[in-house]
Amino acid sequence: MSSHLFFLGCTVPVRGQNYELSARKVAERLGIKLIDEPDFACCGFPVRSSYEDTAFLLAARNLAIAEERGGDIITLCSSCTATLSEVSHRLRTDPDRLKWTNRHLKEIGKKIQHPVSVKHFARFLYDEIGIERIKEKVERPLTQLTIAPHYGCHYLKPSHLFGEDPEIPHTLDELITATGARVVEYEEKKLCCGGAILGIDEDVALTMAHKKLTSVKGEGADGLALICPFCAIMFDDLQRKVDSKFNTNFNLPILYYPQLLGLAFGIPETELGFKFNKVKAKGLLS
Amino acid sequence: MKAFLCSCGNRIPLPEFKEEGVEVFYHDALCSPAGIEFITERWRDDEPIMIAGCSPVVGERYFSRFNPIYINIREQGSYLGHGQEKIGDLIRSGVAWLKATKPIEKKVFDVKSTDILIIGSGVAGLEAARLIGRKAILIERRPYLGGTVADLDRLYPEGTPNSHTLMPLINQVVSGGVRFKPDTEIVSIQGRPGDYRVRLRERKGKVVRCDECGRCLEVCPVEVVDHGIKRKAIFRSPSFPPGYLIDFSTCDLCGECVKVCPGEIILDRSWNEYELHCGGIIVATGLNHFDPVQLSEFGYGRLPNVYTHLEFERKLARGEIKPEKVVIVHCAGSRDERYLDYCSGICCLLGLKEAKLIKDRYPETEVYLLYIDIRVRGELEYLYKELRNLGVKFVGGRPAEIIPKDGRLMVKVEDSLSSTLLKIPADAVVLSTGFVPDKKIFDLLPINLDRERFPKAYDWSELSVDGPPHAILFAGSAREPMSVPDSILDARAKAYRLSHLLSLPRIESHHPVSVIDEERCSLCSLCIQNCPYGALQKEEKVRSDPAVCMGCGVCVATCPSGAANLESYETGGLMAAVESLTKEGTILAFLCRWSAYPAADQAYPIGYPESVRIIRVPCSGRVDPQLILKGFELGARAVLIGGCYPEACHYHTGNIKERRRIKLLHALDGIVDPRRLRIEWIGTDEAAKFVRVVEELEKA
Amino acid sequence: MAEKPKVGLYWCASCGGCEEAVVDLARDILKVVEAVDIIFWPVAMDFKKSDVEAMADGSIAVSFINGAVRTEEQKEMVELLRKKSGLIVAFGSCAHLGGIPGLANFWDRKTIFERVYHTTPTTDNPEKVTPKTKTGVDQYELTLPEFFDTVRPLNQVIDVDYYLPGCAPPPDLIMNAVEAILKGELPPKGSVLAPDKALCDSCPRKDSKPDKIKITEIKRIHQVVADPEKCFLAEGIICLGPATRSGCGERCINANMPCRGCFGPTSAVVDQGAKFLSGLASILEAETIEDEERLTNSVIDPAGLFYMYSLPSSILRRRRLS
Amino acid sequence: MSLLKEVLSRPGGEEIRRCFACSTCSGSCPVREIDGRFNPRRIIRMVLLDLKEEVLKSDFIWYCTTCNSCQERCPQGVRIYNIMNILKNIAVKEGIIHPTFKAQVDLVGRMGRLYEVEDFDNKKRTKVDLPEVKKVFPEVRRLFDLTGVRIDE
Repeated sequence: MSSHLFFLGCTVPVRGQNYELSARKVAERLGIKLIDEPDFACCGFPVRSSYEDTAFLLAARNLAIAEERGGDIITLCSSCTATLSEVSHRLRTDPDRLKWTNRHLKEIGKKIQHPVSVKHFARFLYDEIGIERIKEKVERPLTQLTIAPHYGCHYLKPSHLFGEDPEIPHTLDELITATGARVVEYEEKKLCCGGAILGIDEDVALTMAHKKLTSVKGEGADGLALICPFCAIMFDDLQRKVDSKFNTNFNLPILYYPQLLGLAFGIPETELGFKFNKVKAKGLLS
Repeated sequence: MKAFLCSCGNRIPLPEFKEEGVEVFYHDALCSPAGIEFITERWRDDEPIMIAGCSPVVGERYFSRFNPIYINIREQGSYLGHGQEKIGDLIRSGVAWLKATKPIEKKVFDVKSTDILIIGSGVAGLEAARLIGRKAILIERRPYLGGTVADLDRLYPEGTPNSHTLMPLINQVVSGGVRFKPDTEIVSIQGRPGDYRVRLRERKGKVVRCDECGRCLEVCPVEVVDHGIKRKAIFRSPSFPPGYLIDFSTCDLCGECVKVCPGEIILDRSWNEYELHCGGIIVATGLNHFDPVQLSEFGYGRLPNVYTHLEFERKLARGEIKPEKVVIVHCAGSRDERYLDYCSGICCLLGLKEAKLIKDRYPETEVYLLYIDIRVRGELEYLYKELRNLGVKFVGGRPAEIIPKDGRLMVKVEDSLSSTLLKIPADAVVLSTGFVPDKKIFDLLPINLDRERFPKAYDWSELSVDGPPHAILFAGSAREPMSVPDSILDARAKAYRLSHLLSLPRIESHHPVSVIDEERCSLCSLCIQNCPYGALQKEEKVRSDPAVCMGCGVCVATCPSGAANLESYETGGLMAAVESLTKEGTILAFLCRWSAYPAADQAYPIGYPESVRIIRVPCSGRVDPQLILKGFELGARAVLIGGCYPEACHYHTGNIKERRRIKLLHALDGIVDPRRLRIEWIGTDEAAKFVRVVEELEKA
Repeated sequence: MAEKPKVGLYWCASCGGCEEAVVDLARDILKVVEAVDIIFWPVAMDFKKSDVEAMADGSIAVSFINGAVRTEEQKEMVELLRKKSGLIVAFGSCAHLGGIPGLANFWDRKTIFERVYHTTPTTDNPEKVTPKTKTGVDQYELTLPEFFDTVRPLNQVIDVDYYLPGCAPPPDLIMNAVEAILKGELPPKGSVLAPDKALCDSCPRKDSKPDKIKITEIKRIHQVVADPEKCFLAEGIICLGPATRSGCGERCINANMPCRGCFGPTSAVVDQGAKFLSGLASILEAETIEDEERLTNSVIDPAGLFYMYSLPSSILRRRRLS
Repeated sequence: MSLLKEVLSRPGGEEIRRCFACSTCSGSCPVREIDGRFNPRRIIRMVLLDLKEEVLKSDFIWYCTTCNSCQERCPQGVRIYNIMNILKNIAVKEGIIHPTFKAQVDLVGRMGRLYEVEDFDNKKRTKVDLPEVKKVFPEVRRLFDLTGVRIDE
């Protein structure tokens, strides 16, 4: 098995330390060795809308670094996952684009020969560790909890890269079930968080978040489990803002899946970064 | 060897022509009764002859039975004002060709069996069997007759109960002496028109004697859902034979039914295999329903109350559902790159029919019909209008998704016409799914149907009228999705065609076909997939079946070892023609007889350079690159291949194959100048295009 | 003891592999030597041109000539041998078809000299010296045979009786030919002394060939690990087997290399390259015209590939040089 | 160049002409559900009709959340998500860029990150036993230069 390089992206190290902390803890419990790579920079996603080629090279640069280190990439952020996966796929299937890329990468002393594979942490857990092995490690099943899964968009789409039907996603559902928690179905399960247009039109973005939160709350969920820092910003960081705009009081804890899993593993909540969660999850933890 | 030169009423200045070993005859009107008599008197059966005179486009009407080599010295000579020298060259090329050719063999296939096998007992198969009567052998995969129609409630557009059509058909078939074999499948088919050997297998198990007491039904433990309707593995026949029947695909052979049956039941899932001899085959296997489970955003198979149209119709008829609000979704799977990239043709009408069935039974039920385009033709438009008047809500859009909500379904769709997003709550969603062909039968037929689609008539040879007659014909929805009336009409045509064909003692044809020299063939097989008719088959040797070959010659141009040839268009003959026509500066044009050649025929009022020399080929795909390179070697300024437009090739894809050859020739970088070797699509009436192209080549 | 038939062997423009092929007869060569008298074989024994000139016309029973004709000297020698020999056998691909040296016909003498004597990176020739047929050195005149503009197979220079194909001809075909000549059981003049079916007929992989071959992507032999059991074409690797005469013993195929056509076409084919091109074009499987373009363009150096051994004997016109 | 031609010439834009306006995309779009001005079907139709000004100058091309629902469901394989990106790229090329995107580009260009990492952040990380992260990546800046993208300081 090749080594796993840990790709944090831009948002996680600054605004998703709870995600990072809990993921590292959970990985440790499961015996997954995540290697830090300080040279990984932005995946390219934020530039894609404006300068596709530049964004492509940004992604390629990260892939080149991983190739040089001889590892594959494990990501936390779903946008990073999709961006890096798309670029890796294109480089594997389009020799012209590969040539073009290498021509540019040469200028920064880098090169791609065999684009590395990229996997989201949650998909890695599902595919490589497996639900059964995860269940074996559960020490404190969260049977009291009812959790709504939020997959987000880039974890599932483009689906040809990930192989999971985005119309009936199931991996996160199963991962949550493995912790002993009950999964709740809700109408807006597939709805996007709106994060990508937060800076374009906050009203629309918050309306989307509101819709999601309403739907989740309506099914009586104790919390929402997710796997992308962008989505967390929308639902956790901005929940107060949603509340004030729509005159609601959701008070819905938003948990990164590794936090949930960490709890089930019996890891103390202090080690799982719960203090960084904006909506306090006190009620859940007792 | 004989050459007939015609002056066309002294409109063609015939040169004095002599050639060793060739008898030359002059005439001034070979197409007159006297002229035809003139040839007949001098023509020995099957002897190759040359006729020089008018264009074969004209001449073929009179001289087809002689199968001559035509040399056109009128439209390509005197009409253009081109001189004696060119006319002389043309005649010389014809004679050189004649010398290199062999007589066309006359093909005779004895009709060894006049029985007609009909595969499938839907309305098309039944109608064909009804007309053919005692000569018909009707096989059916299921244990009862009727095909798809037996599963339906009503027929569109009038909403007639299916029994109106099915019962009289079955009555006449059964009483008319048709041999009917239920629970039977095809294993293999071999042979040719008038003489097919078909291996069949028949299920050994069956209900031998049934009193219709129904006791078996009570004890059968196996429950099956058959297109939305629950039944047991043993069930009451919806058509014929009557009584109770066993569905062996689900029966678990527990034997409970045998214990209670006062009659006789044999429980045996195994097959009895045997051979059958017949002269012709009608494929009436109908259609398969596209399985919409794949369309996961529509939730079929996952959400309750999402049905296919067939399931819905059956449940509605039996009163199992009484919805207050129904959404009918068109193009479920059809016109979708991911699934069926074609229009299934009849599903619009099926969707409309379902709407009508609902409105007939429950006028208060609210019906939404979601469509991309409504495709109904002819007078059936009235149904569409009637449904609008009945208050069906037509929404111009395809749903984004169907999700469960508040115990019902919710269909999310944008009506593109009003740009409104609708979220329609519904008790039932009906998917008007598309249809897929029964590919299994394609693989068993000795013809090439190398695709996932229905075998439209023009996809292979059924429509061709210039080749040998075909005796494997598709009828009804096996050919393309068809309504019941259309299926019946189609079946009639096919039944009459085959009955007539097999009423002859033998089938004769004398058109040129491909011949494989078995001594030379290395079994490299490159030719096989090029034949759109499946005439080439590899067993011990590669053989071309003269009863199937249409004579395009694509295999001949393909064969890398020179083992394939086409009667009267042998490589030797064409090469000889190239050699006698090509000089320094010649524009050599190989023109397809169906399009570019007739186009050139009409170009004389415009006129074109005398350097243009035309060789007529059956298909542009017959043009062997050796002929092209030979032309260049002999000093041709340019070579033109004229073919039919893509999709319009008389032999399906001969022109495309040729285009690929030309592309590879162009890729011989610096050796073949792309400006001097062109392949052009020239339609039958595009004389002006032909002239433009040759003039460009003249300047190239 | 009756006089043994006289046999000559000569080498024109070729690599020497054909001479090697004679040696490859191994023990069988003793049989040959026993049956015939080798009176001319410059590569192995010391003969002079004058020895041949001294012979009576037609006194050599058979001359085996390998290599294409590229220079004036070769032309003179083969013409001389023609005069002195009863039978001429073109031995090997180069004499038969032009062979690998024949690929030079994509260029002409001027271009070749320019490249070889002036522009190759390792050439240091500031005075731009190129070979001349006559060079004056002091009072002497040195001569070189003329280097022709065009490489020709043997039958474009002299009348050839038989052809032994192959690069190089395999020992069994050579022995068959020798035995046939000794017994006087020869096929019609002009025959190629090998089976007249294409290689697929005897290919050890023929059972793996599907009835319908479709190529959606052309692969080159260095890009893939070719399945040692499977028909090359079925794998998308270009193999000239369908357009090439059999009889070679499938040496390349057994070494997991596709056929490159050294045995030339069957007797029913005029132009091996054109025929292979045609066959290949018809098994390309492209859905769209772009696909078709991509596929046809993905054949690297098609002229050099399809005509690797047969360019001088093909009907392909020479590259037009600007 | 015409807008349609430009879209067709870019990877992901080739299939735009397959659109038969079935509205699967607009029914699937979460933004369109909230603000009807953003409608992928309409935008695609407008591109097909080559309404360059109307498309590029409209606010709504910036509204795509890149959720990809439309593209996954499109029955004709039109790559709507890619097309929306192409349109934004073309707009940028024409000198029209949304300030938010501009700010993101400048940040990533300068730092190699979407969020500036201060010493404070790294301290905060070490406090909870997380490794420090790099603050600036000059290589990224170089890639911007190589592709001719100007960064405002």
